[in-house]
Amino acid sequence: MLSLVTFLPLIGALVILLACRKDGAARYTAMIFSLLTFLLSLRLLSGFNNNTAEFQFLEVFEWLPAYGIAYRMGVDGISLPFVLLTTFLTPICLLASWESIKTRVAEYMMAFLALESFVVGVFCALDFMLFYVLWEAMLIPMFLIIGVWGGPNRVYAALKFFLYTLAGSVLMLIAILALGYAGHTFSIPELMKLPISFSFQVWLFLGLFASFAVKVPMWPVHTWLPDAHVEAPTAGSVILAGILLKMGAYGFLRFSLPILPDASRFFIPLIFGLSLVAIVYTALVALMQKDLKKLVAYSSVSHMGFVTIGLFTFNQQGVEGGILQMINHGIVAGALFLCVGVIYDRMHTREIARFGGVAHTMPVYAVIFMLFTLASAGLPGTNSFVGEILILLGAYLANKAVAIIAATGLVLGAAYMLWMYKRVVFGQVANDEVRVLQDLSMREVALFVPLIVLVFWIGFYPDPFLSMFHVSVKHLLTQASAVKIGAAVVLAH
Amino acid sequence: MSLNHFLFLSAALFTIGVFGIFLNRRNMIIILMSIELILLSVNINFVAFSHYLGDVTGQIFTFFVMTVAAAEAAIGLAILVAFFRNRSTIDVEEIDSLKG
Amino acid sequence: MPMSKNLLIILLPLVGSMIAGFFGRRFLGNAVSRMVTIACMLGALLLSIQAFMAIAVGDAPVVREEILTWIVSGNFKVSFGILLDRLTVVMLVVVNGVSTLVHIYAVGYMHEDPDHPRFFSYLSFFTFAMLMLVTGDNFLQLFFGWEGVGLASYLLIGFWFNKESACNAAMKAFLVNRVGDFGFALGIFTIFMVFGTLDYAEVFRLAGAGKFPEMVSFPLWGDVPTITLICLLLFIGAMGKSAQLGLHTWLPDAMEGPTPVSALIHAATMVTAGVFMVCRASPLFELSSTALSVVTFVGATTAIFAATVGLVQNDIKRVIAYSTCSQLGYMFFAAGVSAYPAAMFHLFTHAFFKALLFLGAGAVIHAMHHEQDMRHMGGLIKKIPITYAVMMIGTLALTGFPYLAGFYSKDAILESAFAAHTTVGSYAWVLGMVAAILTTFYSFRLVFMTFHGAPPKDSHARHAYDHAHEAPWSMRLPLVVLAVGSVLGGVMGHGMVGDGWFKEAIFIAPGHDALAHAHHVSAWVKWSPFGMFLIGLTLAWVLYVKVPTLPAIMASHWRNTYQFLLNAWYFDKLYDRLFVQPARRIGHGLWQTGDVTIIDGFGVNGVAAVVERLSLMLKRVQTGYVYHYAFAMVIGLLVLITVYA
Amino acid sequence: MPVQMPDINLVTLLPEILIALLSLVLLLKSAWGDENRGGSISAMVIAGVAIATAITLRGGDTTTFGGFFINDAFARFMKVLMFLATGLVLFMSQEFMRRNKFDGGEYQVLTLMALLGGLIMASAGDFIILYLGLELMSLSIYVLAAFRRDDKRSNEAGLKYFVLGSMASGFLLYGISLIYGTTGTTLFTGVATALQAGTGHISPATVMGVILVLAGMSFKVAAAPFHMWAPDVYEGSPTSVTAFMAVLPKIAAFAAIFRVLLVAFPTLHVQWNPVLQFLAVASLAVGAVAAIGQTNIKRMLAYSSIGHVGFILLGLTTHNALGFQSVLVYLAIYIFTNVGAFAIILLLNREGIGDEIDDYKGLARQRPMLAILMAMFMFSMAGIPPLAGFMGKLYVFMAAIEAGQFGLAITGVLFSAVGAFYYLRIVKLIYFDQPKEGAFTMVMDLPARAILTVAGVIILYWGIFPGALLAWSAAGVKVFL
Amino acid sequence: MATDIVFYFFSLITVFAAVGVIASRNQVHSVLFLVLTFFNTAGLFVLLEAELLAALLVIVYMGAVAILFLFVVMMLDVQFEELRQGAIQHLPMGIFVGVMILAELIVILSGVHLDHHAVEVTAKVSNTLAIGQVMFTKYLLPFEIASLILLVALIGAVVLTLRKRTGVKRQNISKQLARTRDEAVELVKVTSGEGAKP
Repeated sequence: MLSLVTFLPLIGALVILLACRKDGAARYTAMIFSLLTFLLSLRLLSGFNNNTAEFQFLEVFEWLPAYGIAYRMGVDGISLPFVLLTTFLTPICLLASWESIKTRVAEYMMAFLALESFVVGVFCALDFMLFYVLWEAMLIPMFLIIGVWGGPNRVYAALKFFLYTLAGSVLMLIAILALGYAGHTFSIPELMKLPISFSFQVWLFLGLFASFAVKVPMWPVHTWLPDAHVEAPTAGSVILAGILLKMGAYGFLRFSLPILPDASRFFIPLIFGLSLVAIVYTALVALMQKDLKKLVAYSSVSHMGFVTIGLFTFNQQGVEGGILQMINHGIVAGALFLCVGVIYDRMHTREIARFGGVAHTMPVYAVIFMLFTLASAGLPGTNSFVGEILILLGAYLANKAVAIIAATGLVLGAAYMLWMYKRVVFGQVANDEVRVLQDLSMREVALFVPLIVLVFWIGFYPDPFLSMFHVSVKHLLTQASAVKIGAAVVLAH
Repeated sequence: MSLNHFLFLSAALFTIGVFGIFLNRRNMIIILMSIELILLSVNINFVAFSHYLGDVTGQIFTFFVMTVAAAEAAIGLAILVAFFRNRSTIDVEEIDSLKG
Repeated sequence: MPMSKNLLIILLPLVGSMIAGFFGRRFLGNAVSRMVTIACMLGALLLSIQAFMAIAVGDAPVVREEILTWIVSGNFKVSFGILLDRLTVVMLVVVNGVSTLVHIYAVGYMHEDPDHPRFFSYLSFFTFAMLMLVTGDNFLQLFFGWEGVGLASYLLIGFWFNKESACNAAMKAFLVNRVGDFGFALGIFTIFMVFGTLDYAEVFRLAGAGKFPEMVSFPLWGDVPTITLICLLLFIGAMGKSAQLGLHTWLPDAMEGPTPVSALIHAATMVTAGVFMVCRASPLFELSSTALSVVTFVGATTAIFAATVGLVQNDIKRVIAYSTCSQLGYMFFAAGVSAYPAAMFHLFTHAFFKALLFLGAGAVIHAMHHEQDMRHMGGLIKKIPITYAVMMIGTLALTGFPYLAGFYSKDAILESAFAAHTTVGSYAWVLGMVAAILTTFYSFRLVFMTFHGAPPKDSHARHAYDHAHEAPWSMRLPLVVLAVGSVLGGVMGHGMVGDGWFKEAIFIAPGHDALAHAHHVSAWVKWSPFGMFLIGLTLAWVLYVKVPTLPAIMASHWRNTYQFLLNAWYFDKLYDRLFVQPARRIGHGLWQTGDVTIIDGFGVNGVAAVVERLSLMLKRVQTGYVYHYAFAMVIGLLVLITVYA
Repeated sequence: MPVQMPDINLVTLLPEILIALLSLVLLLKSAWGDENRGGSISAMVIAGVAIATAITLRGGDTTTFGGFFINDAFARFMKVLMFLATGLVLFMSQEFMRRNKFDGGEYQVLTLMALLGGLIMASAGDFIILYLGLELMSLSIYVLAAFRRDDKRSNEAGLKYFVLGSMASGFLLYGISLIYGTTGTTLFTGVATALQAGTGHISPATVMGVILVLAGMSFKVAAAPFHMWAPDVYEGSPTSVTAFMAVLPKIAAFAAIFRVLLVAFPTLHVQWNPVLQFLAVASLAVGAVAAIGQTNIKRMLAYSSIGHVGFILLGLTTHNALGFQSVLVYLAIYIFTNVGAFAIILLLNREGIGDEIDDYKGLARQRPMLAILMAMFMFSMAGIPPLAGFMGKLYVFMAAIEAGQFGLAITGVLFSAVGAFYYLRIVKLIYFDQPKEGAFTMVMDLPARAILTVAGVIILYWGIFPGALLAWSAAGVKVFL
Repeated sequence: MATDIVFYFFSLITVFAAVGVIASRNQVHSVLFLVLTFFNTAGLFVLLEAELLAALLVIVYMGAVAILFLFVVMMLDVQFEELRQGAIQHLPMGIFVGVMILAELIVILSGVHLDHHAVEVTAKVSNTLAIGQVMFTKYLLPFEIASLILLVALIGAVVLTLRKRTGVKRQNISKQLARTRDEAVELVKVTSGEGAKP
């Protein structure tokens, strides 16, 4: 079942490669496969048992038995939401690229489907090596998506994205290998039980941190993100902000906290410090951006700062808030990039100064954009509010000063979002280009409707989402607060 | 006259051979000859060791080295001749179209 | 999810808002959109009056309903709920009443604006958020409504998004409120941390039982008394929402919005949310004298500050806005001396006369073709007498003319402050007295400048004057209703300040009996506000009717003072210098220096450049000369032998 | 003194004999045959190599000539790799050879001779055999490099390769002479016995001998700092030869390094391991950094191969089973990625597209499948999963971790990240840039299709299911444990 | 003692001649110095009782290799006067490295003592016999490989240097031998008085 969800998109990509290279056919094939994947993932949801922290839908096959590497798949309450988010966002992304991608459509669709496969795989993998393989594999389609269908400076952005992430990942590889060697297995559930000496934990943590921090991205290794976002095509930005960034934070949840609890606790100040810097620093930077996408990109960094704080609060509220906020950010930032894409498709510019008075010509768009702007600012009733309030509450319980500084991000976040919105949407009609803008087409509205529904659903009734991971988070917290140093494993040599 | 004397002699020849390769700035043929010198120094080594070990292997080895040296000289000179036909020079400093 | 009548009170405005918002523009059209929202509002109003009758008049028990589980995480459990006690029902009536009237009023006022569905949708949405705020049974729902009304306020202030100034004002309102909400949120967190719940009843029970740690640590302060910390943090939120000194700067700017909005949000309802919250949290505030003192001090200072600024403003709405600010100060210092009922009472009466004043001002503006500068008005009494009449009633009610609404409530406040017999109480009383003079002065200044004197001179204004006419019935009706309320509100609501009228909704600690004592203060204290009224009236009359040239002379004579007041004590400039500019500069600096130069320049691209340079170096080493290669090999060999053999 | 015949078991030598006979037959055929005989010669060569491969695969562990010649699992592994490399390269360069008039037969003979030399090196149990095998291989390749005798660059490549190669042979020989002198024998096992007997004191001359031998071998695999010939020679040689010399000598030399170090000098592990580490790190650095500035794709691949050699050496330095295995795995994968990449270079060469990297601009627009394959080879070389190149690197790193060499492992991964840049640059050119008018219209013939398909499938298959390869390589290194 | 003198004699000349090879201004002199080096080395080999190798050195090396060099030097028409320029500026570095190599070699080689292998002279057989006994038995395999190497050298030399020049008359023996009467002889009917027409 899990394998099917994971590899169905890849099969779709193969089908396109072999059978449907025509633009239209490729579009529809990709769409059908992504929707099928989404439906399958919903089946996953319906079969999921909320009341246990065990991994479910387990699949284990031999892979490289000599080294304890196997094809292990499974989800728990922490990974399932991300799987769903991915399968949910991909059709939307494909729909968003329906008209804006005109060249090499088949390849684009293939890249996207492959990306979906790898990302879903990352979230389902229960073997550290499998995880790493998929984690790295995902770089390839994303590299191509940015580089082939991106903006004018796409080459720089694509290379920066690839090398930045790769540099982080290879250090993680060393940590993974060391861990696997120490535990004689790469099975994640097994490694969670592995006692590890403190100093070894610290080194492993740093190795993993190198990769996750780049991916999240945490300050100061965030600078690939604005470039990548600005240059990527709209759907690329959506998937980048919506899902890829979550992989880093997911890594912290899945590996750092349960496998290296002592080191995780030891590094709380580091994470908090960097996250706080990220929140405030990038919020201020976002304030001054002249490019719409860059602004949203920087806002992503700031928001992900909240997430990392939440994850390292080591209490139920913070961690659950962190997870929920990742989903929220996936929805909201994705939607914001779609919003930017909508007017970019029409005016081929993202420079804020070129807009103004869009509300006059695109009222429906203005409303939708407003909605996501406010959701991004964390207004109650929207999903982000629930996430942020839980994170901040968790942080407050863990460390008041952190919560206080982080909360300033709420003010700054509202400031840059509203200012941006004002400059783009409000005011007099800025120029003739704005004057002739067409409001959203039905296709574009259809893009946003599911996102809007989720924004309010989670905003008002987040219980179905939260209860998906209550038990898993509780289990995670017991793991994370355990002291593993006791029976230490010392590396050979 | 001990083993070490021969070894020192061979070392000197080896050094001169190496020296001839990297110090020669003009003539390719000299470089080929330097290679012969290096092989000669090796031969001296083998024969000397063979003598002082009372073991014939060293001499056999020398025999093969000589064979190979002859083959090497032939091929080296052949390449050189081919090169000369194209470039009309065997100046070492002009063999630099491939670099960077 | 039980669908009770009470739930309907909250949902009806939302339904109206959504219908108008989603379908108004495309399908329903202006008229139907208006009708729908107004009908919903009327329904909500009737239901809330029914609830008021049942609970406040009929002595029915407090209603508590849980609607929907909201957020559950670990031991953190919050639901949407409805709590109807006397405090709430008073607010319900005020909110729904004023809102309904404003809806009706807006039909006429917004006549020329094509965008009715949106406007009415916003108005109804605001009402919904406000109702969420007042009916909530826990702090987080309060916060929900709190931010919701902020949003509505943002939307409504920026309704005319064509105007740059309106957009800026909207943004400012939202952001300044966010600053307040920042504190408020921290307060909520502290409550949860201390009590483990956000439910009012539970929190107040535990607080009353003293089941909480005496002190909690707080960054930079060290150990702080728990309740004081909570109350102060909550109060920061109240300061933002209720435009108290320091966080008041958004309110005057908010006048950029349509006038009905000002009446509804920035006079009668939203801005009073802070007062409501303090009253609601009285069981906590009562436990911290420090917090109460701060509330008193801030309230009193705001009262006098806003009044002084109001003296010199020329924009008709700004005058009323500063007046609102000042009156809110009154309410706060009432609450600060534990006279919560008095604060609520003033809130109640203030809703009538301030809404009246705003709507009246709206009628004036409407008559003058959207002219708001009082210097371009005058002599309107002849053109719009009815408006003049209701404005006069409102002014008198505000200034505390005997037996009108404001007289009762303001007196109750000032007497409570006097009777508190504390230092801050006295401070508040003195400032309140002075502010009363100023209030009367600027209120009548407004009336005199607008309605009395000679018609405006300059041609544009003259033209407007010539065509001035009374407002349509849809605008007049609410004015009249509010005027009646302004006259009778005091008498009707006087019971509120009676002993324990609010029952368990408001808790007053033993010993904090300022209000009880207020009934027994000596006569001079009771009547001195009226004296203040007379002083103020006289001054206004002298300056603006008798010798109209005098203000200009005074303004040029005390130039600095005048400018200081005109610029509202330079708060905006200060904030601009202190926060806005630095934030932008720092932001730019971090971006260009931090990200571009340091991280990317030295870090990422720096590494890349170094590698590239190395690569070029290796390229240069690769000369193509055989002897160089041989030399490299020999050197390599030499190194290996030297090091390893 | 009676004449003693050594044990001679020609079955052990069967593949080598076959190749030698084949080359002699070809030589005669080319001398007397008619002008147009390219097709039949190629067919014969490929058939012969196939048969030799089959024989090799079925061989058992035997030695002959008194331990001079060893046929064990390791030798068979290496030999199969060499057969594969030679066969694939010859198969794919048929068109190139036709075009350049290489199909007279001498070219194939020399290729087979080089292969034979490599085979002998892999089986050598004695320094004399090793040296002769090495020279047989090297001399053949010197000639091949200069084979386009009317091309100045080809001549120059041959000359440089020859001069420096001979000097390296000199180093090697000098080293062997010292080893012989201090141990009294040239047999690997004999050397090991002698060194074991004289425990305690290790003569510096022996160590120097080992280092000199290593230096000579390093030249053959192009490990820094003995690498400088590689870029020039790769660039100048005919592309088919470049493809050949990028794979065959490396396999043979690594086979020899394995035998020498692990059979003859296991006791000197402490002495030679740092040398290997030095070579490994230097190669990694040079390979990763220097490739960045290149504009010629053959040159770039030369630097890339230097980097790969660094990884392979890294696997060797770990000195554990996993590490040895990783060397074999890496080599196997290296062959297929390299063959694939060169196949594409040769293919594009048909329509006169030069060797400049910029010539690959926009390949994806005209030839999407070709572009996907090229990108796969590049990503594989960069070590991005799920391609085989990743598995190779993974095993190297796993071995390094197992050996506790975190420093080396981290150095390795960092250089692999740096190195990824220039592979990405090619992908970038292929995918992101616009093609020139009318570019990439060349004809794909069957060999090109076949080779590319095989390489692509193998790269992908080994990236996902490396199990068989691993088992095979594990059997291969069992000899040394 | 006498052998010592002989040793020093040969070795000094060897070193001198080797230096001459690389330092000589004239290429022909270089080759001749090379011959001298070989010759003296042959003498040293005799001293080491390797008579066969000494003979081979003289016959093969001097007779074939050195002459090959000489032949090529003569064939390639290189101006002598422009050689040997510009090497001087790199000389110090070169000399330094050379000295370093030599020093290290000497330091390490001086530690070589063969005390564990006693020099035993068993049943004194001639050097040639000893080599002959193993060359085609024990060392059969290397011998065969060496033959292949020579074959490669042969092929290589031919491939690289043999040119079929067009426009040059050359003898083709097989063609000559395969000539038939029909193609060689043309019968022409000659009418008297007119002569044979071309």
